Amino acid sequence: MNLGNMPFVAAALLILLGIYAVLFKRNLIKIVLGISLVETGVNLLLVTLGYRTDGIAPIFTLAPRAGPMVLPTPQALTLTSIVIGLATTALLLSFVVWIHRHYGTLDVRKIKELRG
Amino acid sequence: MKSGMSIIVRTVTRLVYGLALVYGFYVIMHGHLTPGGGFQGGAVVASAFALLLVAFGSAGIKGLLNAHLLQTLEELGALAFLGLGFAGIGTAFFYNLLANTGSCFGATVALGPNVGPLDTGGILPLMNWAVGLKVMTGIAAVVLAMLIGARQEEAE
Amino acid sequence: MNGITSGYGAWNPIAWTLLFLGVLAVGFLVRASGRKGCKRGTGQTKVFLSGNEEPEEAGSLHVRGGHLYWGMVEGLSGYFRRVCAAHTGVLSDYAAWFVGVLGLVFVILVLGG
Amino acid sequence: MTALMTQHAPVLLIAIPLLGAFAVPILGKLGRGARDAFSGLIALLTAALAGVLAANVFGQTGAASLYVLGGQGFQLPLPSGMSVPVRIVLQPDGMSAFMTLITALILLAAVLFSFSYWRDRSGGTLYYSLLFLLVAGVFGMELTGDLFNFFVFLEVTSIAACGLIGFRVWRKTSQEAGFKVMALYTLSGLFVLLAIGLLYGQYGGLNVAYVANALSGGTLDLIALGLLLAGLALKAGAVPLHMWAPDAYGEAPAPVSAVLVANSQASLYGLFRVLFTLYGPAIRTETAGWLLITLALLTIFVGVTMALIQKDIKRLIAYGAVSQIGYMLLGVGVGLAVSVAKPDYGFVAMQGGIFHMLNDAACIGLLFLCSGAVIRAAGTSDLDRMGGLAHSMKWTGALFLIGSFALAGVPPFNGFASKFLIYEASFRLSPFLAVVAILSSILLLAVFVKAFQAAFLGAKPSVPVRRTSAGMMIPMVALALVVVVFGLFPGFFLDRIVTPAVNALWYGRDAYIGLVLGGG
Repeated sequence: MNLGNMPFVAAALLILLGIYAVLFKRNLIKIVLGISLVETGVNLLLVTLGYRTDGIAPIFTLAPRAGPMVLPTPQALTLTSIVIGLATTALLLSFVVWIHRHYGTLDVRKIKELRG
Repeated sequence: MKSGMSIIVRTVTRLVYGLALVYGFYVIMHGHLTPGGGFQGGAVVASAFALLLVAFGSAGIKGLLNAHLLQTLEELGALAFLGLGFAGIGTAFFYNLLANTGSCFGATVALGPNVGPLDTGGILPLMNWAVGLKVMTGIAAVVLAMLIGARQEEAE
Repeated sequence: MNGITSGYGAWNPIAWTLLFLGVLAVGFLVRASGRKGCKRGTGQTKVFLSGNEEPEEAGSLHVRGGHLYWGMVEGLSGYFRRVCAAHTGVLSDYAAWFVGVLGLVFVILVLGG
Repeated sequence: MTALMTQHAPVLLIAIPLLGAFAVPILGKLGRGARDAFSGLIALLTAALAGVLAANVFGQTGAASLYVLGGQGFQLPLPSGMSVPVRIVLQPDGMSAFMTLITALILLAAVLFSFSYWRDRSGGTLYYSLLFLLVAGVFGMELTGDLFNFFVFLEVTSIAACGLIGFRVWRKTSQEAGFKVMALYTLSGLFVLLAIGLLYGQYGGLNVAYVANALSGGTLDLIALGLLLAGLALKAGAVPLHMWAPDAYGEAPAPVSAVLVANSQASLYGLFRVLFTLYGPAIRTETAGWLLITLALLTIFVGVTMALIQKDIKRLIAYGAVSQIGYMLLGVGVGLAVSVAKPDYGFVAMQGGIFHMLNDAACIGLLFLCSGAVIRAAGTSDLDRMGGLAHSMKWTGALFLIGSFALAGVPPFNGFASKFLIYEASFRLSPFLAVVAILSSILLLAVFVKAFQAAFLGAKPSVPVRRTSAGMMIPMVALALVVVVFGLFPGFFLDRIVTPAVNALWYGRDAYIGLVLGGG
């Protein structure tokens, strides 16, 4: 097995683990963690896409040598996606705080006043 | 929780938080040259704020920074960013008005590996500052709000 | 100008509205030609409730929203029971639907080109 | 000023609502009057910009144009001469301009309605700020020509929408709805990002035109298409991914529910853009088209039947809105399924589906605003506990009736005009489709007869009701006028704005790509 593919395998595993947590965990905070895991997996995939063998960091300042650099675009994407992830996670967690205050539980199967 | 945490934590916090602030501002300032920028630097600054909040409790910080002030500063940061976008509208939105003009942050960037003069980038450093202001106050407001929420939870 | 055609049929709202108004006018003409001998305040203008007495309190005559289409919902109860059972209100189930549909779409797209 | 607006209309459409979102909290400190006046100004300016953009685009029969952010003289190449499309571009064409018109119409109605609706409630400042943020995101989705920016704007709308659903933290159910909707939105957004990552990994570009040109239709492309399709279908609210929609529409304040419909339609727009412009002939369109048709039939039927048994007026309208998404999917799905042979009825189906987006936004917006007035008057949203509102709210009742008739496709209102095209064209593909569509329309009429009967008819309520104020009446009447005028003169609007929008999707792929890459 080519070790260069390991980051892709890790990304897929992270995404699958995250989906597992969202589907089968009952605690709301664990569900939020699952969503974060999916996000981490996608971010890992994006960063990996920009990797080039023997590339250096795409910074001209104090670059060790002139040569191939890794692509900066996926890194910018990942950064943006992390920022968005921060905002969504913060929003989800504040919903969790208020749900706990109103419902007195964090069990996803008991929070179903809206249905049908 | 009101009086903060143990004396060890408080002493370490006193030593570290200034360093964290300086590092955060460094990251914002060099955003157009090195990895980092407004968001990352702002997050570091906000982490210094969170450190203070955790170590000393809200009593030690509330007079200094309150949600109202943080919110206003956040809006100002966002407006500054948007304003910098509007500044270039004579050509196109977000047009880099100052780059290579020789004025503020207007030095020409040399091609190839170089030491990275700070005086380059045009409106990019200014945007970094705007974003940095927005992010440091925004995250601080979130931390403050969540801590107050947790405090109320404990009190109940 | 105001009409549309689908290449199969045509729809002209102005003509339709004029026709509708014309039919409405004919309806009123028919109604106007009826007998004028209606006596107010007698049994002729009383509400007829299948021979039942008119209840004193008028408000109880209003059929509440939940009672409407009772027969239809009852007739289709097998369908409604299944559909409502799918709307559990649990987030995990909704996410499961999403993942399931995703899988199905993968299969259909990859097999069907 | 006019020239500036014409030239920069695409970016100003995003920047002006953003300005509103950031400046409203500061103006809110000056007092309610300043805040409301500023919000109205921003909404008016946005509507004017959408009008300018539409006049511009439709003046050129819907051809795409390019706006390069930060570019000198709108040149795509970088100053260094590099010409791979890495710049951030906005690429409005007929379809985008059509969508911005819808969004601007709904925004204007919602903001006007909010002035009186929000008069005696707290939290107004946060509300306007989030509303403008949401609309900025929606405009961004509709105008961008860049895959990653599409994702960013998608997430902006998600966050702002869920903020609007859940900002009334004292309401138990609104917190529940906010959490569920946010979790599903985030999940779907992440799958969209995953698809964009897969496309980037293969083709090394994020520009829609660039990727569309390079797309080969391999297995990985199909997987990316599946992710995009499912993710965007969830945000659009297609059955069986619709479960969040009634929660969201039902728990948000009434004017926000109307804007949330515009948000769903923006996702639908994204779906159409992906299928027609990004993928187009690179995949077998029959498969994707029939997939859309299947989703559409499910959406139409399940949406209507679920609406029939609702006891809450806003959830009832919400399920009605879900079923209308199905009609748009049906029209465009029929068009997509036959988009290789391009028979005439395919084009007619597309016209019907796209025209229905505008009609649906106007009717559903009107109905949600009416429901806001009804809830305010009755003090409850439970249909079982209201009645007799027509005694004191005749005009609201009449407007509600107009909205319901139009939504159910009763002639001569606008819903019939677009549904007529959908019925006729889908009948040509398969009579079964038209039968389901017509049957569901009849059921939808029954649904709204129920809502009207429960809310407005019956004996006069014993407690005095709060009448609809003039400030709330104006946007409702304006939307009703749109409904009636579009119903009476469908041919005019079909030729002027719908056909260019359909052309942009149906024929415009090569021009869209050629605009960025040069040549054709």
